[in-house]
Amino acid sequence: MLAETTRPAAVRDTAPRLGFLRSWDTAIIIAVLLSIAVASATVTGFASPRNTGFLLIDLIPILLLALPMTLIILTGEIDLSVASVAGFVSCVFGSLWGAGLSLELIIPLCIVLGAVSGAVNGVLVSVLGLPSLAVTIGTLALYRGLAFVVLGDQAVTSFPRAITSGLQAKIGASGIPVWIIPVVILAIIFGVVLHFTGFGRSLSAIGYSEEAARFAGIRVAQTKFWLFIISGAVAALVGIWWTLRYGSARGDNATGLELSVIAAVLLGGVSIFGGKGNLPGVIAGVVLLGILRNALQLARVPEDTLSMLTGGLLILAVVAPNAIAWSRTLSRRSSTP
Amino acid sequence: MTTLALNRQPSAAWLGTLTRSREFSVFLALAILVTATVAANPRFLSAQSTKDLLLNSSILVILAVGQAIVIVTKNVDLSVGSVLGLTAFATGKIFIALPDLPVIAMLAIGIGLGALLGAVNGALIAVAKVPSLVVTLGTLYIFRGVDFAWAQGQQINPSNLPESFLALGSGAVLGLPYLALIALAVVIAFGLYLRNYRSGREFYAIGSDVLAARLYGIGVGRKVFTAFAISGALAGLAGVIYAAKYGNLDATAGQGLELNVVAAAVVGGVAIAGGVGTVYGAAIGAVLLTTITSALPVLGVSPFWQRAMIGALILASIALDRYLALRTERRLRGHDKHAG
Amino acid sequence: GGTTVNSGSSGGAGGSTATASANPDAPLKEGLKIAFLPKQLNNSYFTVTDRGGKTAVGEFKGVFSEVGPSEASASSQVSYINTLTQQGTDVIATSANDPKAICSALDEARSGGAKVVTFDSDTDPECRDIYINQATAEGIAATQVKLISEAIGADGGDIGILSATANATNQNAWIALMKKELEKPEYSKLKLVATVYGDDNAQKSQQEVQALLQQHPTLKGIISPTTVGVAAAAQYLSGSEYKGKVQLTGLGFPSQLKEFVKNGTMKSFALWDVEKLGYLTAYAGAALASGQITGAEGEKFKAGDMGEFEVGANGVVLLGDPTVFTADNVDKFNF
Amino acid sequence: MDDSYDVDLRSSPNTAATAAPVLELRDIHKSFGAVKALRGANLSLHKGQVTALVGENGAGKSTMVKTLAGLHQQDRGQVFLDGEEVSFRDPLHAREAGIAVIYQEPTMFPDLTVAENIFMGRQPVRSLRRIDRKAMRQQALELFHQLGVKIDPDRAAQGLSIADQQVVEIAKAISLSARVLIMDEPTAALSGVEVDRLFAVTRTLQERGAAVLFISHRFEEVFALADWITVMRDGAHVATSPAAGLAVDEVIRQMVGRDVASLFPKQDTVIGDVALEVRGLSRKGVFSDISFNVKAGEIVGLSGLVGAGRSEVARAIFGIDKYDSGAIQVRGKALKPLSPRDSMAAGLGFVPEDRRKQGLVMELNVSRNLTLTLRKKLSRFGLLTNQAEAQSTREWARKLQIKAGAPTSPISTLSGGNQQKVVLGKWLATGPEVLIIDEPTRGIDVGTKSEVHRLISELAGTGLAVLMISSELPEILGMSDRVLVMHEGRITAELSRSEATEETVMTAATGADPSTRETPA
Ligand SMILES: Nc1ncnc2c1ncn2[C@@H]1O[C@H](COP(=O)(O)OP(=O)(O)OP(=O)(O)O)[C@@H](O)[C@H]1O
Ligand SMILES: Nc1ncnc2c1ncn2[C@@H]1O[C@H](COP(=O)(O)OP(=O)(O)OP(=O)(O)O)[C@@H](O)[C@H]1O
Ligand SMILES: [Mg+2]
Ligand SMILES: [Mg+2]
Repeated sequence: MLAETTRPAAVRDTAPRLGFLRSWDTAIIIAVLLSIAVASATVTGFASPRNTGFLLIDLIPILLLALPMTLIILTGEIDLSVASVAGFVSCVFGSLWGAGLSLELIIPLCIVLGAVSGAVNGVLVSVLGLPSLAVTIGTLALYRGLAFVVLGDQAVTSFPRAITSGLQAKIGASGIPVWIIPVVILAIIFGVVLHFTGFGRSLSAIGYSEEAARFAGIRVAQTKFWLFIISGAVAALVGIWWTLRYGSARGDNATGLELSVIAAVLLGGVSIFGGKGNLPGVIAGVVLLGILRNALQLARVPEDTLSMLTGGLLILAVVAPNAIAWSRTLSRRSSTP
Repeated sequence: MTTLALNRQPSAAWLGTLTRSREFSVFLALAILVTATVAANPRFLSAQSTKDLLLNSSILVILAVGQAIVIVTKNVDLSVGSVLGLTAFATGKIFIALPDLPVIAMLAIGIGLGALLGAVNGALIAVAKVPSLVVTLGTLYIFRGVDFAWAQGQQINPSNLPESFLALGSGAVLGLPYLALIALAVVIAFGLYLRNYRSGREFYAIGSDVLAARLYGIGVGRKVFTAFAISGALAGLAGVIYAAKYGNLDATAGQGLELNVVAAAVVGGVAIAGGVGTVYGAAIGAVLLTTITSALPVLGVSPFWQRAMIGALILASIALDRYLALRTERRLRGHDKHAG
Repeated sequence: GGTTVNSGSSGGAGGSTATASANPDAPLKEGLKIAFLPKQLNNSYFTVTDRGGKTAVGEFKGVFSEVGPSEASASSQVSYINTLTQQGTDVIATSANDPKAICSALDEARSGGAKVVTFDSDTDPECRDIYINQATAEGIAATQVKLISEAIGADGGDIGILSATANATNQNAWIALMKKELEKPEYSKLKLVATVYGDDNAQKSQQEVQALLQQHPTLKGIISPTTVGVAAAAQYLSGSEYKGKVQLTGLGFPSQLKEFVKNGTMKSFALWDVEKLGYLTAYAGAALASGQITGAEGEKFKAGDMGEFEVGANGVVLLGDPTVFTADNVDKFNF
Repeated sequence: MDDSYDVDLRSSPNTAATAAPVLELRDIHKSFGAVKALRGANLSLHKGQVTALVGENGAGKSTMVKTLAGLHQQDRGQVFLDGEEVSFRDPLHAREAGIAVIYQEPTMFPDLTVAENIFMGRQPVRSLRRIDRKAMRQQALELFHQLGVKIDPDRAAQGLSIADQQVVEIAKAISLSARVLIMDEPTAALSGVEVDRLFAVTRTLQERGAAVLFISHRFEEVFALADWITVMRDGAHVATSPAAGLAVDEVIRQMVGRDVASLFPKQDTVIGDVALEVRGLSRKGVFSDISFNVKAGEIVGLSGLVGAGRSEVARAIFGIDKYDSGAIQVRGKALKPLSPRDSMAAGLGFVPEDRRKQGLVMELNVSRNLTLTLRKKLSRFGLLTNQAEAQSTREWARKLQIKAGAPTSPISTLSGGNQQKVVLGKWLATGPEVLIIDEPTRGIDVGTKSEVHRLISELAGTGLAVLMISSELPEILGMSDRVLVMHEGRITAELSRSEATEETVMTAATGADPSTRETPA
């Protein structure tokens, strides 16, 4: 509908393929491969099917929670309440089970409960426009409190051994837990949605500039609202998983998990300010933390060192990209006359 | 339009500003809570209980002041719990090594150590230009790890600490506990500084719009560094006080405290988005949170409900903030129409 | 706090899988890999138990290690149990953060050949070989009530209990037994008016004590059967107007409380020999791993210089009675 | 420097110019990565004189300003202050040297009061170096008085309209009583009355001996104010000549390096059915009873003073803001309130006034920005690929002649005018039936401006209905088939192309009853 102009196009085509992979994510993925290689060679007992099983099964809750957390942080928000939602759901799960309901009924109910808990965050953040950091610090306390209200000083542990050990089933002799498969499928779905759909595109735009996103017709409030609901529902899955895997529903289940999840997401190269980040990087971040922890525990590195290492990596994750960019400009400056 | 004096009565305006202020609404909540609790049990305001309330809140108040300064610059310091733990443990170790060290020197050492740890945060954030949430989440782990590695399960007992030092934790002048006086001095000093001094206002400028602050020639990096050093120093002070108050110390002191501190500041009207809030508000927020923990058992609320109620309170207070902000915005709009 | 979680549910058929037969005369093997996995590292209670364990392991020339999480949670214990399994540890000595949650990990460890001894806090009996019980719940309850009654004197009065977390099973078991004990005629003048929970957090414990005192102005005494709680309560009382007027007793470390029995805040308190608890645990593990015992009732083993112990019902071994500490004897203990 | 002109000092309008310049930049070079923003730029400012700096978008004007302000350090070249070479480390350093700057984009502390925004870092103090709030407020009031505006110094800067923000910026710069005053497009957001006041103040400062640098794309302003005109092209100095006796055409020729034809090539179009219909739209305190329509192929200009509420009406129509009552239809289909997506689906496009905050996501690249409105359109089976985005970007970059490195270049590296073209492109690509354009050429140079106008005109020719909000009267008069004028939230006039003149529009814009709007003392 526009008249073609005579001037030549000024825009060159240099769009790289796989443009969503940037340097830090590549670095993290290489770090994962390196740490697997080094640990296999130097840590006895690391490279074995049984250890693979231990390692992967411990990754499941963090990996699950990291998926919606990535999307939420990309939009510039944060959800600190996920572990409390998981704990709350775990207690409700336990009390419903104690009341004699069947799993077929309890599980959907619990997922709905998680979604509703997430929706409360969603309403406060997207409808009332409150800052999510403050809101979810509040709901972190609220849902953990409700978990204790539900079960009080009780712990429900009457889950049949068949279920609890069934969750640990492995694929043949590979040591890979069966239940990692649905988690991987879910991760792929999240990845495709984030990187190859308009919805996913809009998340970064929201994270960088909410106002501009709104002016481009993106439904900012609805998008955030749904992300919090998804986050709540996934947290409910983690609550259910936690209860059945450990065979114990109690108020303090999954306490403190939110910080591990956020640490992994940030290590994966997601900017806490929103906008920047991708899912392959995040998954690499989750796996890297898991491998390091496992390998170093096997190598009898004490807990305090592990804790310092986690902190150090986290800082490195944000400092390194800046340092690289800085050194690049330095070298460029010195190379130009 | 030739004379631009806007019609406002100074005295009424003063009162209006006060009652509209965010600090006032937190204070009101505190007053209601205390009144309700006293109605249920008059002993809640007995001399001893008042002293207890003041003592209990002093550590959180000091931490909240530091946190408020950091949040005003649009940052956050999650490492305060770990800094407190590390300095508290260091206090014990130093007293074991130097039993005759004067208390005042110990306070200075604690502040210095805390400032050093805060400076580590500040340097990383200001020099490497990385987000404070991530850096302080990292140093939360690192400082605690150092604490654990140093302590190796060791415990400091009151018998390791000098009498005069323990007296600091429970003593009082004229019914006012020393700790409350220290906390009050901290609040007033930083309150005056942030409100009435050019360099204090610069913290707000940075939090309000960091780009604009750069254009104004404000040394943003140095200022952010200072904020973290202050927060660290106050956490160090709180660590020494913690040691004096509880006497029994291990490496876990202050674990998980960071969220309470952030919550106190937020409840006190310090906006997480930066640029808004006062240390007075943060301090009242801290007192409010502590008072709730003290009042709920007195009111006979089941212990299981306590945490849930604190969560609900945080939500209520940020919702209130939002409501007040919207009201102000509407007022400004209306005002503009008159002026335009 | 080290005395909080449960002391084992009473159900279950017995501690041992009991298929292997015991050889009481088998010598203790050398070079046994024995790992202590407490509820939480850097907790002074477990620092002392593990110290006892280390002494014992040194005596029978085993390899001692101590691993554990920095925060008391069952899930991180599970990951440590997995690591220990993978390392081929012979004996896992653990204090459980959850009686059930670490069970399947322990199962896997046992099927890999490890022996499991629990101490301080038990798991379900079928998940371990032996549980070293620090003291009988009845003994603890009786001592606590007796100490507070002596401290308050003949006139009696209202008392309260400051517990740890509300879902600490062994605390709740002791509290239930204390209530029973109080029904005895000699305690007819003592009246339990409230139980509060300080969550094993110093500040919360102090605030709960304050609330307790405000609500019950006539309160004469407090029992706090948890180390963190009793230390925090003593610290508060010693600096308040209640010092000497409200009596305090509980389960606490001599090192933490000697200040307070000397300055008159409290008259006496109790605790078992924590170091010996670890010592006995290590020997029990070694006896299991060497085939001396299987964990069946009636089996006997020798625990170094502590002498001989017998396995009771459900695979429980009893350490002995708690020690009572007063201003006179408190300096003799180094934990 | 192909067509440089020798500076003829003798023909200077003011004898003071023969004196050495207060501030002089010589042969400045500055690159941002691969972009050479400045390559041999010169500039000199003289005591008591106004120098205007003109040039196309991206010529490097703002970069010069930022170098002067100490915000950028030049790669090569020298800066002289009173004949001595200096190098400004940071903005504070430059300010201490007596240089006050009004940046192109207002820089505010939204949470602080207006007074504090003006005096940050220089607040008046009393005993113990405490801030004297009363004095600060008083001084702010005096500044506003000087500028003839009414802004409460104690209100938060948050929520100030762009125009008011610009006024605060000006007050701030004046308050420095600097020797050198630099204004980077201070008038872009201002309308006639405010511009006049700004000029009055500038002349006062000039009389007091300040050297002034004035940047604007509006030639009538440049010629009204400047003693000297410096032209830049592609980062280099082209010419410096006395304003007196210089012809506009000559300046334009120097700027673009060729002759530019008609500025407003409005084409005649066939006007069709009503495309956008607004009925009784009201929002308390902002606008009331707004009714009008725009027909296919028609350009309706919406004029008025800054703050009249034009942008608010546009935002309400598109669904960004709420409204209390009224109805909006696009091609007979009612729009859901508060739903930009619904408006888009109905065929409405909206180019907002604040390019950097509303029009673009500054951190994303050109391609992502251009295709942000096309997420649905470019998807195949719900999936979106970089290839599809890049292709669409190249197509629109060609159509609009966007000068950018690559589709993946960050949008922030484009000059203002090219950024504006991206915003236009992102909406044109949705194939709208009605396009609302708020300040289409704000901060855009003549060359680009006439291109944008030609574009809009052509679009109308294809049957697009255009509602164009503009504070520039020539733009309104030149482009519109019909002109609506707003005053204080109401439409006060509807004028046909032939009725619309500077006079009729301004009368309506200042209100039917002149007594409602007071004039400054
Ligand atoms: N920070 C930066 N990084 C990269 N490129 C930049 C940066 N700032 C400016 N540029 C580039 O330098 C050139 C000059 O920009 P500048 O803003 O000085 O132009 P201008 O003359 O002020 O244009 P306008 O009239 O649109 O404001 C442009 O090509 C611009 O894209
Ligand atoms: N965020 C806000 N808070 C308070 N008042 C506002 C806000 N935005 C706009 N206003 C007021 O609404 C009215 C109209 O706004 P605005 O200045 O955007 O109108 P306009 O005619 O579009 O002007 P222009 O587009 O030229 O800047 C003004 O009185 C303005 O002060
Ligand atoms: Mg410019
Ligand atoms: Mg406008």
